[in-house]
Amino acid sequence: MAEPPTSAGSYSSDEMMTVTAARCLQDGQVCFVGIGLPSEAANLARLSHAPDVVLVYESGTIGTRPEVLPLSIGDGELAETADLVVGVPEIFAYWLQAGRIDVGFLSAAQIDRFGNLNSTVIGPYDQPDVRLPGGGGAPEIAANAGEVIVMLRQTPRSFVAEIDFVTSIGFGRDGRGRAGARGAGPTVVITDMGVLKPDQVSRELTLVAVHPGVEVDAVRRATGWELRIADVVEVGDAPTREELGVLRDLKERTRLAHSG
Amino acid sequence: MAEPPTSAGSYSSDEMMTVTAARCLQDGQVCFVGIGLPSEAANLARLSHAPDVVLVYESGTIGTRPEVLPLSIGDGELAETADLVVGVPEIFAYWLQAGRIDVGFLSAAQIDRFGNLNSTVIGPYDQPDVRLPGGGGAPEIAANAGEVIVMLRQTPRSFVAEIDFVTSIGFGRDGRGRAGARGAGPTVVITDMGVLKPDQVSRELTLVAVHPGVEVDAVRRATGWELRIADVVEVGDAPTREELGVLRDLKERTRLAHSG
Amino acid sequence: MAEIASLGDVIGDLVPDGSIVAMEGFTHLIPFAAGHEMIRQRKKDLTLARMTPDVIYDQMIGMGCARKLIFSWGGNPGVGSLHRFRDAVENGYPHPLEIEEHSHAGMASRYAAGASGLPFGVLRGYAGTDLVEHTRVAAISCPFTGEALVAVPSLSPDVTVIHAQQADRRGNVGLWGITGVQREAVLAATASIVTVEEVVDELTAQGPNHVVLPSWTVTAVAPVPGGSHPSYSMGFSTRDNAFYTRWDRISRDREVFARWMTEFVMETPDHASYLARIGDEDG
Amino acid sequence: MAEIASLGDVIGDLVPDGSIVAMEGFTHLIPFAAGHEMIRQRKKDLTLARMTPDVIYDQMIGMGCARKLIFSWGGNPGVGSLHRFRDAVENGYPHPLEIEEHSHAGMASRYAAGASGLPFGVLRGYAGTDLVEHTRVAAISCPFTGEALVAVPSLSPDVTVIHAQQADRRGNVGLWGITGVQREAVLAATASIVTVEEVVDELTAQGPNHVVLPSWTVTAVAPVPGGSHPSYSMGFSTRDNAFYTRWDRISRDREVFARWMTEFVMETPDHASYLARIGDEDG
Repeated sequence: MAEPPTSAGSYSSDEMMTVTAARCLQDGQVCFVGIGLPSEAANLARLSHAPDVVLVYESGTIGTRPEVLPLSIGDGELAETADLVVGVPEIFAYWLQAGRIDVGFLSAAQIDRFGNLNSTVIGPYDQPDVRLPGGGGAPEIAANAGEVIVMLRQTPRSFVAEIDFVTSIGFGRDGRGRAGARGAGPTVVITDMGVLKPDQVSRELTLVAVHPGVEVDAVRRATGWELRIADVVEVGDAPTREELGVLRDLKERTRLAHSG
Repeated sequence: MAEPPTSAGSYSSDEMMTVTAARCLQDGQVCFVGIGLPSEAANLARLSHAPDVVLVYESGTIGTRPEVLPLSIGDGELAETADLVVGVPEIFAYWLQAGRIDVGFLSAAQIDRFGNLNSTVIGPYDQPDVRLPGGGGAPEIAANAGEVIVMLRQTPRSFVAEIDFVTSIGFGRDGRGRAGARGAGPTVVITDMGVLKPDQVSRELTLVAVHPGVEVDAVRRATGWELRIADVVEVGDAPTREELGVLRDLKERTRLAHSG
Repeated sequence: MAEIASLGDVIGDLVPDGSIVAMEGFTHLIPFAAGHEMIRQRKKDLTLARMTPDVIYDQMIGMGCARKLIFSWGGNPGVGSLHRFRDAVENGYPHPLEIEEHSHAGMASRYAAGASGLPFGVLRGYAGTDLVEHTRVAAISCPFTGEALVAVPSLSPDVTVIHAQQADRRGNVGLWGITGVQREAVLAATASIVTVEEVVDELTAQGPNHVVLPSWTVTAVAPVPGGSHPSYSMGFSTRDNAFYTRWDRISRDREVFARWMTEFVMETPDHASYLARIGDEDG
Repeated sequence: MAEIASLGDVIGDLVPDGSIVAMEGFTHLIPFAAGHEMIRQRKKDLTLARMTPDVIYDQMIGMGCARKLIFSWGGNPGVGSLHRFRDAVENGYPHPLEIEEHSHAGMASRYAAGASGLPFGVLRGYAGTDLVEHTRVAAISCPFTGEALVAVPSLSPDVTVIHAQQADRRGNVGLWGITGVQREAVLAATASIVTVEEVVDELTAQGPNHVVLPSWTVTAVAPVPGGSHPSYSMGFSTRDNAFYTRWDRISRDREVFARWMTEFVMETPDHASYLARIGDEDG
């Protein structure tokens, strides 16, 4: 998955996304993780500054400590290294719905300015141009996790003014509310260009930081609406040597474990 | 618990009750069992004519084969010899409520002519003369088991015209219905004097058999209402030597296991 | 993360007077030591929830710890009545006891709803029973089929107390055998206390139905070997059936009861000395 | 009591055309062999229920077995799209596919309600999603607090098919590791089929989360070693991740797909010969 190094230096934009997300996790937090970048970020956090972060996967594995990254949500590695394994009805009822998850990670095909996510269809639901996989665990993660961290590469096709379908609620199409959902919703959106956070009042996603070497205008051009920019846009810290080392070791172990 | 032998011969009336109840169980039936005579009867059936009867106890033990009778619903013996052990919410939701139980055994302090049972209070609920233990699993066993076998010693104080409290439904105080309960309700009431069954039409309990040496008039006198008598009252078969042997061995094993 | 501390400190810190307390354990793993410690600390005005009050709540009710009881079966298993419970309900001694009574299925559904973060549970229950007029249930109908069912309110105690076989040094808890409604009662509660037979490096199932409660779902763990007596802990002890039979005589008379509680609980500083005195009596 | 029989006979007897079929297994223990046998027997008009359709339903949909799909996530895990599923939904090929879509939490609640003998389940779900306008959910309010929640209809398949590690000779089934929603799917169904890696004298847990299904809750058991390939069976096989990647290319093109299904499924008499051909290709 690693991309060629960017102008920003000897790390990929995916690595910058992953490191930025990992830094958002605090030690001891209970984290509902999906496959891909979220899994990389959560395990990077666990292997660096947050050794006691509790990783929960929707396959029913709680407190898992995989040596290598799972390729699927249900890899044996997750069960073998878990504090406990429970059934899927229980993971959603007793653990997610009950409010035991501090942080949920989500991605999607489309996001709008109020952090609503679409992973269901492009085009009309009954006559889709592209049928996407659908919500899976996302609608209830968005509703019931204490807060949600969104990880999504930023392009005009993914950051759109109007998403075709609300799979998972952010602050609602009009930004007016969470439709009764208990969690705080998306508190941060991490892209390959920077970091967006909802405005305290309007809830509209606002660019608060860019990754090293990324121009604010470039982020604006990669956004399908008139992007709101913070008065002060910070520049994120590049990945440290230690962060890159842990992440790359993890991915190399994973490559070796899953090759052949 | 064994009583002195009755005039009917060298077995006690409790033994006759237990043997009569055991004979009601067919091989392969799934049976929800309580402590005491029901547990003796169900295990006698399992150790004699119904080796594949499945015994379920409300403590969550399913398919148990105890070597000795449990003294409490949660004896370790039940867990050690079970096909599986589940939590209490599950035993009531996935197993009893789902309709997986063919036969439930119940007893009570009082029964009325329509097979409704009281195990809650004697006297008014808020100012009871005698506060009984209460329903426990009985209300849902009465409602959701395929059929219910009632075991209860017959006296004018236990067989009453009006029970003080309906803990578990039979056919309703007026005999008109089961209040939406799915199971067939009480199909047989086994006492220390004989066997009663609900009339096909009126649902009123009717004496269909007496134990050897018991007079119909004696049963009538032991009943707190004008007892309905079948046109032909059969005389139950006395326990066979084999039935008594299995039952007494079981109780002797139990005595030895729990003494000292 | 659960802290590992002494039973006395834990009960002192986490069980203020007036709390809604659930102490679960279905015949097996009943947390007697924790109940005795609440009696020693003279806890008052507790709302006690438990499917089967058993001897543990008979003792706490008789000693005046309870204002209210939430339960579904109040007997001495295999023996008969709970005399202190009956004396409170029938005669208001040592003081009146408010009761909220359910069926087992209803109680289990209430805890499961609490553990699931739902305000109510649904069941096929209470059909045709007079309980309906005396407890907290409501009719509910299926929005798809119109079928009539019963709803019960979720039960979320201030603190749930259980006894388990093992905890590891990080405070993860393991129990096995008959585990009743303990997992739901812990997950439904605001705080939870687990007394354990032993603290080990690694949790190891030594029987069927291994239930694990992660450290972060438990507030405090207190090592109390034999903490379930006269109940039992599969793999560590057997049920003291003789005690349950003896309790019928002890609890029948107010004075005999009071003397027994003084001798075996109030005058024993901790559970180890309680067990020592019980042992002397048995021997 | 479950009968132990051949997969071919069991699928022939218990899965008539038009059935509502649930084949569960959450990444782990997916009953591929049973799916292939349904394809070989040219089953038609099936309503296929499964939380994660995965490659198994992509194959069955592409081969025209399905009239309707009930699901919550329709992708190729870690790879991308299910192209046969997409072709059916986007282009009606090989014929139109009706879909009923839920969230994972909703599907799990539906199976759990079915297993519990309830007509509906309640959850905090579907909040603010457009799914509500396109699927079967209903608003329900708590009769005690008035809180607004969501109800989903119970899901009770005509037949549920799962793959497990073990059965004993009496037909009791044991599985462990990630067990997903299989227990609920079996207990919710009218009939159930379990393919197993091995038949043993005694069930023995060889991993966490041991789930046992008593023989009398299972209709038929069919021994099919390797029956979960390209999924895996903890303790017996590992996931064939390369196959899942390869499937993206195979399934993208209608002709390539048809040829692959002919060669590996239609022309192999049973699962053993399927595995042999897959092995040759891998080697």
